[in-house]
Amino acid sequence: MSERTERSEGRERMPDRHGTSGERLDGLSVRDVRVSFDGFTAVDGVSLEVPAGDIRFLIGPNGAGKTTLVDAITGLVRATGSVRFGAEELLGRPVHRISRLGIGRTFQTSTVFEELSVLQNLDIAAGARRSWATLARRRRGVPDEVAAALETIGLAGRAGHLAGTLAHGQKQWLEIGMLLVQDARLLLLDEPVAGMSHEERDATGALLETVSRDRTVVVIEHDMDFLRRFARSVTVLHAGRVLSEGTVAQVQADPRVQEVYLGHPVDAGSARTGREA
Amino acid sequence: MTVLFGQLFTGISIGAVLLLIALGLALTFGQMNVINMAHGEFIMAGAYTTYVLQQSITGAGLSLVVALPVAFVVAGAMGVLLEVLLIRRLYARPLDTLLVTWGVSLMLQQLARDVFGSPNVQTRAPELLTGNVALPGGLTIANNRLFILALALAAVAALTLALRLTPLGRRIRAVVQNRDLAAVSGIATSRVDRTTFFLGSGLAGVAGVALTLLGPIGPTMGTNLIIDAFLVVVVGGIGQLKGSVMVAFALGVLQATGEYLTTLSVAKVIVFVAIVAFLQWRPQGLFTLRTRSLA
Amino acid sequence: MTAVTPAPPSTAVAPAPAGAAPPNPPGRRSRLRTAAGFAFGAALLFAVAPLVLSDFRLALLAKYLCVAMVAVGIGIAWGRGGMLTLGQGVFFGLGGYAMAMHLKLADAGPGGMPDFMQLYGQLDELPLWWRPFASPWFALPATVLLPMAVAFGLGSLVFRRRVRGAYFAILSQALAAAMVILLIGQQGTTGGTNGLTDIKGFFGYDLDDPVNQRMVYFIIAGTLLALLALTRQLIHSRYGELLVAVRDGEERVRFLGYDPASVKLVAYVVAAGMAGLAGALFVPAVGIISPALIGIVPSIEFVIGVAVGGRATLLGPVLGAVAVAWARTALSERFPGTWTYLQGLLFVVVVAFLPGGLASLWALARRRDVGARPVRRGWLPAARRRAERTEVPAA
Amino acid sequence: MSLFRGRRILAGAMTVVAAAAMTACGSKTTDEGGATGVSADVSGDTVKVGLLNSLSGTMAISEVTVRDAIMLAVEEINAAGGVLGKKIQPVGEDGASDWPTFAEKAEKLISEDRVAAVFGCWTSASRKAVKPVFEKNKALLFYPVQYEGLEQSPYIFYTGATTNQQIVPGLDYLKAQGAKSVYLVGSDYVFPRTANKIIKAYATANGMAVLGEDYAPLGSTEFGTIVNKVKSSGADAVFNTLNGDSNVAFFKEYKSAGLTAAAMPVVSVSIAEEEVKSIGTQYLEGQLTAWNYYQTTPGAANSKFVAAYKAKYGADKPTSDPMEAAYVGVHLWKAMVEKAGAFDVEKVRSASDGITFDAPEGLVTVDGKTQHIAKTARIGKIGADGLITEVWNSGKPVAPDPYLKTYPWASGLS
Repeated sequence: MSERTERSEGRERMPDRHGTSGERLDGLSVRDVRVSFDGFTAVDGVSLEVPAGDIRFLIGPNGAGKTTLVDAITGLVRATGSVRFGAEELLGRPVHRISRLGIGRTFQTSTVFEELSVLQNLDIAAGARRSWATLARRRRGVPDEVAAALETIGLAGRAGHLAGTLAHGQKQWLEIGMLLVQDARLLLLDEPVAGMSHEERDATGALLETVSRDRTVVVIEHDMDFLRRFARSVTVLHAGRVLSEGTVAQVQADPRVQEVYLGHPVDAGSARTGREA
Repeated sequence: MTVLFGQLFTGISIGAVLLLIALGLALTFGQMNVINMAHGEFIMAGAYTTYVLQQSITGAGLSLVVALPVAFVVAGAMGVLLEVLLIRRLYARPLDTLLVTWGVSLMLQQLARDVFGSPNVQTRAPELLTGNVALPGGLTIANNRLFILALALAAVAALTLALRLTPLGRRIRAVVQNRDLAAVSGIATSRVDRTTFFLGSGLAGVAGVALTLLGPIGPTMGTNLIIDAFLVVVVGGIGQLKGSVMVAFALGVLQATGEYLTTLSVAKVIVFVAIVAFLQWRPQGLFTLRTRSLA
Repeated sequence: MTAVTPAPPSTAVAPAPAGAAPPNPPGRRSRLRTAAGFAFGAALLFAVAPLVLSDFRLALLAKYLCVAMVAVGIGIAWGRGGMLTLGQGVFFGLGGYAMAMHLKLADAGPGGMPDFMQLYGQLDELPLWWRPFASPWFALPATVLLPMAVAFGLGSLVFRRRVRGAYFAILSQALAAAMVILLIGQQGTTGGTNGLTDIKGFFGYDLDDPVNQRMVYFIIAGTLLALLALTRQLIHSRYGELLVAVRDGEERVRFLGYDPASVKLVAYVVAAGMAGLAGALFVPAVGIISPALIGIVPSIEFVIGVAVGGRATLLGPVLGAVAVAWARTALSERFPGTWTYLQGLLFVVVVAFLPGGLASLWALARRRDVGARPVRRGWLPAARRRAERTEVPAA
Repeated sequence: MSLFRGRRILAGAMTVVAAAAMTACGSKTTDEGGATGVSADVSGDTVKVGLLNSLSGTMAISEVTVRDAIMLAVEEINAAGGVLGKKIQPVGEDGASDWPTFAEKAEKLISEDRVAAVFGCWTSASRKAVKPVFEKNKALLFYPVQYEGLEQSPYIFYTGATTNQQIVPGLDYLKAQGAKSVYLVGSDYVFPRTANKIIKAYATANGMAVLGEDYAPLGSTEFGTIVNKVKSSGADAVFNTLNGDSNVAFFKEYKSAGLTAAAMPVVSVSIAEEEVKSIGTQYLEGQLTAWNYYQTTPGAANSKFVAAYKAKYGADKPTSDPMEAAYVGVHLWKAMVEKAGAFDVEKVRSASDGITFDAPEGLVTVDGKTQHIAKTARIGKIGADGLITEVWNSGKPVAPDPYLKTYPWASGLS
């Protein structure tokens, strides 16, 4: 306990930007992952490698298993196969343990704590390793990594506002900010720009590029324009399997992708309500 | 051996009672997420309906037959009134429905006391239902228990068919599964809510009629039943009739076995412990609608 | 992270660091208000109440304040942590029985047995599990630790399996029912339905003496204020913020690397401890503890007080509990025939139409700053609404 | 900073106050005569009495009718000029079927309303809860219900039967009818468990076999298993100490199982006319009860009581033993006060011995030593009309013996 206390207290004083510089950069390795619900196989033997520092986009039509795959990686649903981040096997661990290995995710609907302020949101995200003794005390001042994240996501001016009063885009950024202070080294973002304006999309893209300097990023996204501008690599899922993988250009040129995917160009809209959503 | 078969049937008949009182809740709680503590008082309303009808219809058999649909409508109407006046405002906060309806149940109990008097009232059962069927080996099966078992199963069957086959049932299921989508698809969700609540409360009324064959008819009769009914639905799994059915009979047989081997008090505790243990194993109940949702 | 250490109360008076004014934690004015509030409360409880109330009414107030202590705990577990616990009577009862067992043994004198055991149990000697309670060094800590231990046991099972919302509420209710049946069944050693009654002394002081009754009142009032101070610290600590986060988005907190089960467990255990303490102090104040105080109905009544007062505020539960208990007494004295209508109506109107409780009237009247919570219209945040509606997450 | 110090000082001050309160001259338990009673307020031309019954909650079923009977007695006495020239002013409180509430209301009646006596309580638990309150304040309670005995409080008058006036006669009757074995069924609380202990001791001494003993949680309405066990036991009779709602469910189950009063009679000690009415004669005809009073009990006093009760509350309202005992209690109190010539509790108590009253149940006499009353035991059979007719009585009033000291077989019980 005392050792932990020191570490966490020490972390708060660390001058580094997000408290992550200097730590190693890991890649994600998914091998033959399968998820089934009551006989329905949502993810059917997916294997993919995301190298360290990549911005990987996961695309695919509705029901392709994108979100379920992320659920499996983060421990929300049970899966077979193997998921490694760096040297650590993730499958079989509880959600919060996986999170503590440096895996962070966002959700399609923003899930910030609306009744808490922006600052409190970030402070909570930063504190998973805090000791109970620290938790029992009040927060005095702003931890450095929280201050840095506030800058990065551009919400420094709204630190004291209730998260529930933020605009939609700002909530998404706050979520990304929470991943930053959480010390996530792998960011799994589920439709981060859905419902955003053009300006907000650009800002989000820029944010992703900043973030990916010392992190690995996986994005589920339907927005093709956003994908073309910011993806470094793309994996296409279809019916629970990997259909195609490569750079944006390679994937776009793949006839199989055109067949199953481009035939359904307006997926993004209907995705909000279906099971996959 | 006779005793064992007798106990098995006792267990099944306890299960039938549990099922009957829980069936309405499986709709209002299971499908709508409303924790209606006044459900017990709707059962009471059904029982008092039988009593009132017997004041004018003298034939015990006839009055029972008439009471079933009348109690369904009476309790259902009370349910609709409750839905319109209060519960409609509370769909966003299901746990608060528990507190509000508890207040309502207090008032309904007092109302029963003022209208019908504090003491229990009596109803006459048709002679046929106070007898029993003798089986070989000295085993007897009480007719009223058989009647309740049949009634419970008929209610389940009717409800299942109604949900599966009628347009109303489809609408109810659509609203349960995705309220917003149902609304944009042109379903008047508030009317569906009201109808569901009518059905659920009406079933409580039917249960009340049946219970006059077994137990007391008085202002506090509902409070004794409500927790058992909720446990059945919780353990059965929300949104699933078949869960409630299986759990009602399982708990009935467990209780009867416990009662036989130990005492009634210990059996009750055994049932509670079993339920806690079961929820450890399946926190969402026996059957669950698997959905992917956050938080 | 999984270790469970409740907030040490000593930190309640830790000095604020100079400089670095954080945007959120209570500032000077709020601290002034708090100090003034505590002073006002203390003056009311310690000076005004004993002066204006008759012995009988003061004893009633003592009883209400015990209920208020339970309410403070429920405020933490339910208002802040989202766990609607309908079984607080169990913890209240454990504390009460532990205290009553000790006092009965003390009344009986060394080597003596409580009167009812000979009458109903025909026991020749004290049952084994009663014996430790002869010592105040065991019995007094047990009044708090026993409920906390039970809450810990149950909570660690239940929260880890993510039983929550209505499931948790109904399960805790079943617990209360089971506890009552168990107590009644063991009449020879627990007093059955009668419970433990006719308690004459409190650590050597004669409870029939009005002066001593007043002393009990002061102890209760002091304990309540101390619990409020502790709760205030808890709410404003990082843990308090985390608890609200768990309430509004348990899964999200899990993805941040916390174990929400432990977070909830702490609040649940603290609430149980408070209920136990309240039960223990209820015994000398009222002179009885019985299964009737433990079951489903009293457990719901505890919660109703909290709902009426304002579940997520610090003082709401206290005021609500006292108001409901007082209304119960006053209404039943004034309208013995019809008071249940009025009581039911009170619950319905407040919970349905004033979800923030009576405290929200106060807050509406004078818009408070951001730190405080349930002020806005709609009151329940969207995330919470989702959390309550969606009872079935994929396991 | 200074504010925090301020709070610390405040906390200190609170501690001091509390400590001062603790040491402030309260009497220790070892001191003699610490508390003194509150005397009744009899200054005006009325005297207040307290009525403490459950008007809400599960016990309201039974207790409301007791309240009615008390009110009838109060009105009769007032119409006849009151007590010592003062009209009785009843102060009613609702015990709400909750024992601590009973204690609270008792305290209120005594110390706020300063009543001269309190009439009420039904369950043993409520009596146990208020007993310390009456003893502390040296105030009087008249308790109207048959109970499990083993109690003798100087501040309670027990106007219902104790065990030797109800249970023992019931057993005597069964024995005389040739019953060789009994099955015991009761609710899970103090009265049935104590009663069954007495029954078992009696059975052992009288060569009767007890074939089984089952308890149902209070309010339980599921009797399939118990009736199953009773039936397969083949006992000659059932002794029933179930309470309230459970009786309804038990008798419905009993009949459905094909058990009859002729083949296996049930002797009940908690089923009076009111309960018969709520269960239905369909299920009860021919079953036995043990009480001291029935609506059909002969005598002018009873005819008058029944007529007055029906005139006031309705022709369809039956009278029953607890109601009668409550009614008698008020009249006995009046007689005691008038004999003592004062409302003072101690004077009333010392005047109580030997007071008689021509009650609906027959002549009753107060035993000053135990503060119980001598009553005639009566076994009745439930008829098709819902009334209970006497099939046996003890011939003369049975002297109360709450600790069963005069029964050798009961020596191990208390």
